[in-house]
Amino acid sequence: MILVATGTVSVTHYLIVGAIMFTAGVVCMAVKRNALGVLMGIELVLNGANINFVAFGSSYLAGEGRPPLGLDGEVMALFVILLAAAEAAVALAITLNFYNNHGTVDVDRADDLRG
Amino acid sequence: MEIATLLPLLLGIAWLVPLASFVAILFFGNRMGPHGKFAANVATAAIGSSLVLSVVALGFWLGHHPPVALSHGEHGEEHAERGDSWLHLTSYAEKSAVRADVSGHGDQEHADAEHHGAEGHGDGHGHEKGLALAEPVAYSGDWYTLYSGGPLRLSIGWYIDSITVLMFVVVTLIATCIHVYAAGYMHDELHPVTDAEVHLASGGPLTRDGRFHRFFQALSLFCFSMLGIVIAGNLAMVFVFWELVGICSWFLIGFYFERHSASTAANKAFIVNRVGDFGMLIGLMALWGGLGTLHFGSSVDPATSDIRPGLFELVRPAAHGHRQEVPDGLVAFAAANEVAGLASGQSDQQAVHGEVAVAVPGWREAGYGRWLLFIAGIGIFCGCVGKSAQVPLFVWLPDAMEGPTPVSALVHSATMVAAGVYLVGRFYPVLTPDVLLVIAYVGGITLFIAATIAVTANDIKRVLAYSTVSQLGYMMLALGVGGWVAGLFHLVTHAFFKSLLFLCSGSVIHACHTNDMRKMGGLLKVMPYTAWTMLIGCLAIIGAGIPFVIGMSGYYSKDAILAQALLFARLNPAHGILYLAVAGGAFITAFYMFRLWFMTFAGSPRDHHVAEHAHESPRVMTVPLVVLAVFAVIAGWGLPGGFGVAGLLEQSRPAGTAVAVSTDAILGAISLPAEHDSHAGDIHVIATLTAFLTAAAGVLLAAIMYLKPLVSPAGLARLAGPAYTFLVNRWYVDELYHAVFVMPTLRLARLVSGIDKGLIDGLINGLAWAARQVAGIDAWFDRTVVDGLVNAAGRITWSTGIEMRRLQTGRLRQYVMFIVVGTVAIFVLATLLFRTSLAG
Amino acid sequence: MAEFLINTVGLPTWLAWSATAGVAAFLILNVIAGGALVFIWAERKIAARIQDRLGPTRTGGRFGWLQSLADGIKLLAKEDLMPDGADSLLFRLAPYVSFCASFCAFIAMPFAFDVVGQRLNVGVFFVIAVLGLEVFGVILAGYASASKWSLFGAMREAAQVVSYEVPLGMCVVVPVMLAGSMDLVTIGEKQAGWLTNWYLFHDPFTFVIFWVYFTCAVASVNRAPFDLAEAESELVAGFHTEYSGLRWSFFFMAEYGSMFLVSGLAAVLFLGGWNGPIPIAELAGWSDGSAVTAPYAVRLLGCANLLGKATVGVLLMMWIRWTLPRLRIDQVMTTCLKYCTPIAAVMFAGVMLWQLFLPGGLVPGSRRGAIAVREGWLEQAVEKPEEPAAVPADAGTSVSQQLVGVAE
Amino acid sequence: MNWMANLLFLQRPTILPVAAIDWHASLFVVFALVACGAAVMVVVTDNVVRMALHLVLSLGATAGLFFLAGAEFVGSMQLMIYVGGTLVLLVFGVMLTAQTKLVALQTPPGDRVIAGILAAALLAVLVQSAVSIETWRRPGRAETQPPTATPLGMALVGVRVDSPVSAAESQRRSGYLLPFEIVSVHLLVVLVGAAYLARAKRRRTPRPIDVVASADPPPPLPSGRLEDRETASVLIGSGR
Repeated sequence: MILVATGTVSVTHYLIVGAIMFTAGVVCMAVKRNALGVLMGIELVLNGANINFVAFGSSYLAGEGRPPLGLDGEVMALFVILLAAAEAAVALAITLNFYNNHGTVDVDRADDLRG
Repeated sequence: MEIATLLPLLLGIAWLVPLASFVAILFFGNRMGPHGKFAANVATAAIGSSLVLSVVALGFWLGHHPPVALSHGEHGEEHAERGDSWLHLTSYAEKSAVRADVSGHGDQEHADAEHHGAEGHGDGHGHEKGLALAEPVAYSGDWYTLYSGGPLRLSIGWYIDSITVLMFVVVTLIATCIHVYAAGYMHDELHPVTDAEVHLASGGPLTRDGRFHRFFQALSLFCFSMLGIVIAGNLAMVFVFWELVGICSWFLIGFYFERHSASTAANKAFIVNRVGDFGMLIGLMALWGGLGTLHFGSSVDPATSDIRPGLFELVRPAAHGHRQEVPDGLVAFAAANEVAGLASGQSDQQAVHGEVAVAVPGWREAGYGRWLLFIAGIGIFCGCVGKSAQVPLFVWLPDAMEGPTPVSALVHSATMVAAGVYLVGRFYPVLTPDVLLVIAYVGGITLFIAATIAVTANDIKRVLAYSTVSQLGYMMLALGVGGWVAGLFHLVTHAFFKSLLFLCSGSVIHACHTNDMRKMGGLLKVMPYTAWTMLIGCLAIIGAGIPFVIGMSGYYSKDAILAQALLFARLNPAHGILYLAVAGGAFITAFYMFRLWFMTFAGSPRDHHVAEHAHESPRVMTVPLVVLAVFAVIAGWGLPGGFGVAGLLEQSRPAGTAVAVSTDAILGAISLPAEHDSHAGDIHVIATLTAFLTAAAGVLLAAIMYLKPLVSPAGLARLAGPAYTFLVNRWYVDELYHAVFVMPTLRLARLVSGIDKGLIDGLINGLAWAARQVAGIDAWFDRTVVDGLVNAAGRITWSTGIEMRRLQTGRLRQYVMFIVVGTVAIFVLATLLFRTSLAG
Repeated sequence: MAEFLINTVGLPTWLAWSATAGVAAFLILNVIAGGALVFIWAERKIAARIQDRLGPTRTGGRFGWLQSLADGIKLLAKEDLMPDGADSLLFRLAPYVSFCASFCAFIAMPFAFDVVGQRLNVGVFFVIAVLGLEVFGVILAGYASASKWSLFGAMREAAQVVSYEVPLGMCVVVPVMLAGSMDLVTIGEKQAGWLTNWYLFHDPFTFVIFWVYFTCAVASVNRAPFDLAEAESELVAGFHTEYSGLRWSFFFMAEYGSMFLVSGLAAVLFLGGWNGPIPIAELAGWSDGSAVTAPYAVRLLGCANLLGKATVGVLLMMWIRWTLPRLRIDQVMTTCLKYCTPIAAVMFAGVMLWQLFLPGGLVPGSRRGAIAVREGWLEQAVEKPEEPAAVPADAGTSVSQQLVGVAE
Repeated sequence: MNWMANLLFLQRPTILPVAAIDWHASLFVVFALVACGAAVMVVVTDNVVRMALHLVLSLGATAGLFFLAGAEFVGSMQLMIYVGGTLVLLVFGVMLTAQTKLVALQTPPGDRVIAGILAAALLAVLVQSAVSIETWRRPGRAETQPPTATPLGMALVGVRVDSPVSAAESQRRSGYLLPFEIVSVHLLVVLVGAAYLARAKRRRTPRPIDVVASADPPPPLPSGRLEDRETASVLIGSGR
């Protein structure tokens, strides 16, 4: 609400949001036993990163002068999204395969290669 | 198309077609029909097409250069008409020159044009000197230059004159007949063959796959090489194809290589030929070193497009009326020391060349280089001795009969052995009179020895082989005594009837499955075609005919040879023996040929087992017999206007050999007669009569001994005693060679191998032993020290790995936590310890 | 209108804006709801005619034109059942997700020059994207209502929609490329004039791709013959088997809403949007075709135009539904991956080349589209290095105002 | 007449002065709260399907943030690809593998605690570094920026038209054509690979490794196909 009062959004705010999402994603990866949960964690992490990119890229948020990244930020964000899609597809395929072979999606069971 | 370009094209294709069929059969032979049956068709088609092409070429040749009427008239008239007849020739030469001039597109034709032009002019000079000389019409040129550096140049080229065209026709014609014949003769090879003459260790006979297609593959290659020799434009090319022919004959003689006799025969033929080729190489080197060219005719240097005179031009320069002389190159070569003397202290090359050029005539007078030319000639002749089985290298030919009969017919009677004679004929202008004398003697000795051996031989093919040798001797002798046309004429006719004879014998062997004449007899009724055609062959080879009227082909050629020999003997009485050799040879020839025929066909069967097996050969074999028989009869005839073999040959008589020359050569004074003089009435008559009588006597003797046995051969043999055994053992030539050459070689080899085994092997073994000791030490070091280190490293790695694997729990979430810990740690370290903030 | 409220009525600005937004939302909502009523009725009549029946005849006098309304009331009155074992939260949530998605999509949908909830300069993709959200509702419904039929329906829906978004996107890109902008309004304006200016008739490739688009659109709103999500004959009623009453009607509205939406999108992208086949307004001299100065009548005309075209599209869908049999799932996939996608790709390339070699099109004097825009940007980027790039003509409005739209 | 039309037609107003309420800030707060809240919900929920739902919310809100930051194209792409594509895939996978005992896999509380501590540390580090830079804390100038969609598109095909430069320089700057191509090829490869990995294998008997891996006897192995009967049974199980 302070923000609403002062009415100025800065890059930092975005960064903080990104940080929270990032952390949430990491925790998600670390906690979930369901492989798909891990995947969702990854998505969260990527989005956290994306927010930072966009924030640095937006000339709207930047103070006086050019935004640090300019258009590059958005392009990066775009590529991240695309690659995230690819990653999701492959990861899902792997998960299904794992499910077909082991009858579970519990990542703790996926330790055939443990030392 | 211009003849100057047309002829090389036609003959070149005719030359290459067999190569194509060879390659085709080489790669796809066994896939051609069942058991490669159609390889025969391929090869035959190839050689047949070459035949067609050659005939076409001959037609073109006759169209452009109609031959000259040879005048067999009186001496006087002949002298009277000689001039204008030669004017004829000259005019032809000039015409050809003009033609070639007109045809001047492309360097090569141009070169021809220049060449002929030059000859034409030189010829003009000849007229003024009153020494009217015929110009042979010849086209020469190069297809492809292999190597050219400085004065030296190697190339694939052609030298085409009437002999070339004629030989093409003859070779391809005979080869075609023999291909057809062989298709029938070799049909056993279509199926697995049981070779009774090979005894395996297991005792039983050998059974092997048929080699039908391989046979025709070798035949095609042979045709290609033979035609290559004929068309060759320079000595190097001749030599290459010379060796190729040798290889083919090796293949073909050793066709039944499982038989010990066959393989040894093949090797013998090859090795003996190498001996001759060694001499040939010497000759080549002499020419190459001295003259820097091996081309027969003048040619154009592609690099600097100037005309380079060929051997013929060099040895018999047109400028000097084609009188034979030692070329400058050889003179300078021989006078190397003098040249060095001139060159010493001189820096300017041009000047040296000038002085040498000035000095050369003097040296030539002084006789420099005559030996070189002599050696060159002798060397080349050595090659011919080997190839056409002259004394002392004739021993391989009879053994070569181990090959299949068509091979004997084609390779070892009609064509390959003829190559030697052909080369002598081709190389004739360069041969000095004393070389010719040597040739004549070699020929004479050969023909006599071979004939005598043939008398006692019982193997039908060997008889023919020895007769071949002696006929070749005839040719050589003819060439040697100056009968250029006579020699080559006999070459052509002999090619026909000898191939005919061989094919007949082949068909006999095919019928009787044996070579031994003593087992034959009375085959006349069983196989009439073979018998009659063979009779024609015999008549042809003994030169039968109605004197002065008409005769078989042999009649003409043999008469010519006799006449020439007689003339020679008259001019230089010292060498009269040559004539006796010829005459005696004719007698013996007649004797053994008819001995052969009578023993084979006449009388009653001696061996019933053979007789009842005997049968007439299939059509595919008899038809070639008939064809060849026809040619054996008519080959010698000449149509009015000289349309005949002799006329054709006359066309390309080497320039300047038509006149009598008398020199005092290295071997004493010789006077070579002009061949035309041998047509003089008296000589002609005497020669003809001699030939007829000797032949008749021979036939008669054979008849009384073998047809109506008034005189028993055995008794005669007992009477002759040692002479007979001497002949039966073939003059002990093989034994002689074995003692003189083979044994010493073997002994030397044994000695060398002894040294090798004892000394060198000992040395090497010692070294090896030492090396092994060192290696032992090495190995110990390796095992203990190096391996120790490596194993230690391995063990350490292993144990660490064992420890580390505990870390890899395979729990994904743990890994994530590790990552987080790492990140945080880095941040904290960076910010706190190093007092910097990673974030900007 | 905001000014009107601010100046004359004197409301505080934020209130004025909220009010304006509310009005806009209300209008759009009514368009959908009313549309849905009409269409449901129309569908029943059309189905009846195609099946040689009469369909509803009684309710509301003739033609049974009040039938849908009556049904609506009945649905409101119905009890909302929820199977036990269902995931109650998701079960409740699902219909609203669907409905909101198809409703939000209308925000960027222009009805005339500037009769548009919120003009976005990525309008096309916004619409497609938001429409893509609708599938979530379906999936959640399928999962939540603990029935294998529903789950099957949901799965099929998911597979189908996800795969059909690919060719759909390709088809949509074509007009974007021609117009050089993703702003629907710009795209519409570029087709002003006679019907030869419609992108449908721009070149043969666009003509083909229009039909591809239509197919994919039908599939992405899973209407027959692509309605595997609710295949009465196989799965009882697919993903809404367990639904009843109001929630069920929300699904229905969402479906008709999105049908209308894709038809409208087709109209804007290919059929000249609010520009009639004959530029009556320009001919009559009411407007010079430019957005700002035109009287409202012209805008009304435009709205009528667009609604008409969209309606035609919807009717066409109905016709298809009652004509063609349903496809099997594998056939659906085949249609998408083996036919639509490659054709779309090829046509895309074709249009590109056409633009390259015949920028003027076959009809002389027509628009130059993307090339003009690109050149504009280029010279602005190169020639005036110092001052920051100015907003080009067809750029969107202030971000803060876009947010009004996004917020609804 | 006029006012009727006025009612009927939404007048598009000109740029508005910064009003009493700053829409941007307030909307940012809304979206940020939704995004973060949903993200946290994703972490704390155990039910996979609900996680997916929250994820959708979170990502949608992120898209909103992108809009706020003026990246409309990225925003709509986020909606289209992420929400419309990727997440649908995820949910798809969730449903394929949804068995009662898999839907909610309990995590040992110990892990949760450790993860929480680590998360706190990480968050602290990130926030600290976000706040530490002064220039980032400066308020953004709330002026409209040119729409970035077209420049983005052109940058992707190799022409940079943003941040004006001299003609010569604009020749040199090559944009993102190459990365664009690489990404597209990469996507293709991924598609093929995924299709290969996920294709249905019908192995009826569990491999020994499975028996080892799972204490309880493995369930009948379903395959990835829709029409498969096992899948049906599994899915029924998911409901109950």
